[in-house]
Amino acid sequence: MDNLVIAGREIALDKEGFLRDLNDWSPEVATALATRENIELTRDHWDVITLLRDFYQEFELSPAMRPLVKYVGQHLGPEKGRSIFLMQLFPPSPAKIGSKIAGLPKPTNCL
Amino acid sequence: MTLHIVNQSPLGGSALHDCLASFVEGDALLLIEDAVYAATAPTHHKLPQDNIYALTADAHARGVKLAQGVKGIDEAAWVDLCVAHTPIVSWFR
Amino acid sequence: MQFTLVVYGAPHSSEGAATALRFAQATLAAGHGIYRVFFYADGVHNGSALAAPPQDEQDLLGQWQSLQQDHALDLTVCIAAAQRRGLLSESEANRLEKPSANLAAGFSLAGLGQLAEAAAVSDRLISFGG
Amino acid sequence: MANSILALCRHAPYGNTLAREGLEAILACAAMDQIPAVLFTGDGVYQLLEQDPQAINEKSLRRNLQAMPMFGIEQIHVCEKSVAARGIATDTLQLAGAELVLLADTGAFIRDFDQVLSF
Repeated sequence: MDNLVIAGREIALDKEGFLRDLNDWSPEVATALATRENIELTRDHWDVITLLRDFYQEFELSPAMRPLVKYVGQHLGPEKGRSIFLMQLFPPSPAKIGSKIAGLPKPTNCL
Repeated sequence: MTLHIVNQSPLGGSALHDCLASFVEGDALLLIEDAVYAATAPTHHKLPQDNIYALTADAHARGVKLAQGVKGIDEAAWVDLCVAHTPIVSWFR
Repeated sequence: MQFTLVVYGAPHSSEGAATALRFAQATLAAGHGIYRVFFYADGVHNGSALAAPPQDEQDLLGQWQSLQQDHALDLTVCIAAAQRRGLLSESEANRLEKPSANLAAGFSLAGLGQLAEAAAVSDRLISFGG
Repeated sequence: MANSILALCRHAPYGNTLAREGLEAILACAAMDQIPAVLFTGDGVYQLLEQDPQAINEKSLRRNLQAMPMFGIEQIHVCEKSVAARGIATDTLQLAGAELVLLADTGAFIRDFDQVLSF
């Protein structure tokens, strides 16, 4: 897979477009990763990306769909704590695509 | 009624101890693998009085003679025990 | 009655894998069904195609495979536990950019959801410790 | 009706992988809407103590455990005797967001379930 080039620096991606080194993540990197998924990041996207990173900080886990929905609901209100909201932001698989853009570890294909 | 299955030697770890702490009258206990060593001296290891089984193949393999009160069974009888009990709890390591 | 077996022991390392195999054979001989055998933790090594035990020792892999063929057994290896320990199918090796695959024929990789589902629907679940 | 499932956790964290892989299985069940009851007994109660495994290059299992309420597991059962036998003060066992229920009789608790997953 092609690497990203951000401000003249090359950022390595794996075959599926996940960061090889999670320390490479920055908001600019997130924007570039989103573009590769044909997603233009809005305020709502950024709110969820921030929560994804908070979730990882708090629990040291990349969230599956169910806990992500609950976590978003707790922090952004019940209107947004719904699968459909996340599905619209990060189709077709919000936990996976969201984790990729937020620079979290690649899910183990398990949850 | 629960079927408890232990596979660790009685003093080799806490499996048997932990199991007995959750054993209720009417439950069954099956000793397999290294746990069959407990079947040589059931009272010494404070095994319950009733419904104590040991896998004969595992006991034979180790030269263990089952003391009175411990019933030796084969794999087919083990399957029957599983059919007759729920849940089945394994205590290992 | 439908049984699910969960295997935690690596073959030729702890006895649990061999005990599970004997139990599986007895279960089928008694006319019961096996809904799934789920290999977890070190048990994932049971699915390695590369095991080569000496000829005068039992061939656990071969026995699982012939049981699988005779009874169309569902032999599922937990994908997350397998990845950690280096047990990969062709497609996983490709996806994870690893040099080779070693998942034996007759076994399949799947997520822990398969354990949850088997626990929810089978009549009996029995674990074989490693 | 789907079976009721109990996850029995009786291994300490870090020494072997069962504690972590057990938790992964518990979370997977919950993610599939098969929410299991969870019982910590034996050395498993050590999973609930404060941990700082950075120096051994491990992720914190206790942090992972705290995700259980997010997966819909809001009650955690703990064997009272196991806690006492290890000289642990019960008030040091806390898991944010979850209610800890101390059990005096684990045997009576266990026999109400259809299936038990042991970790």
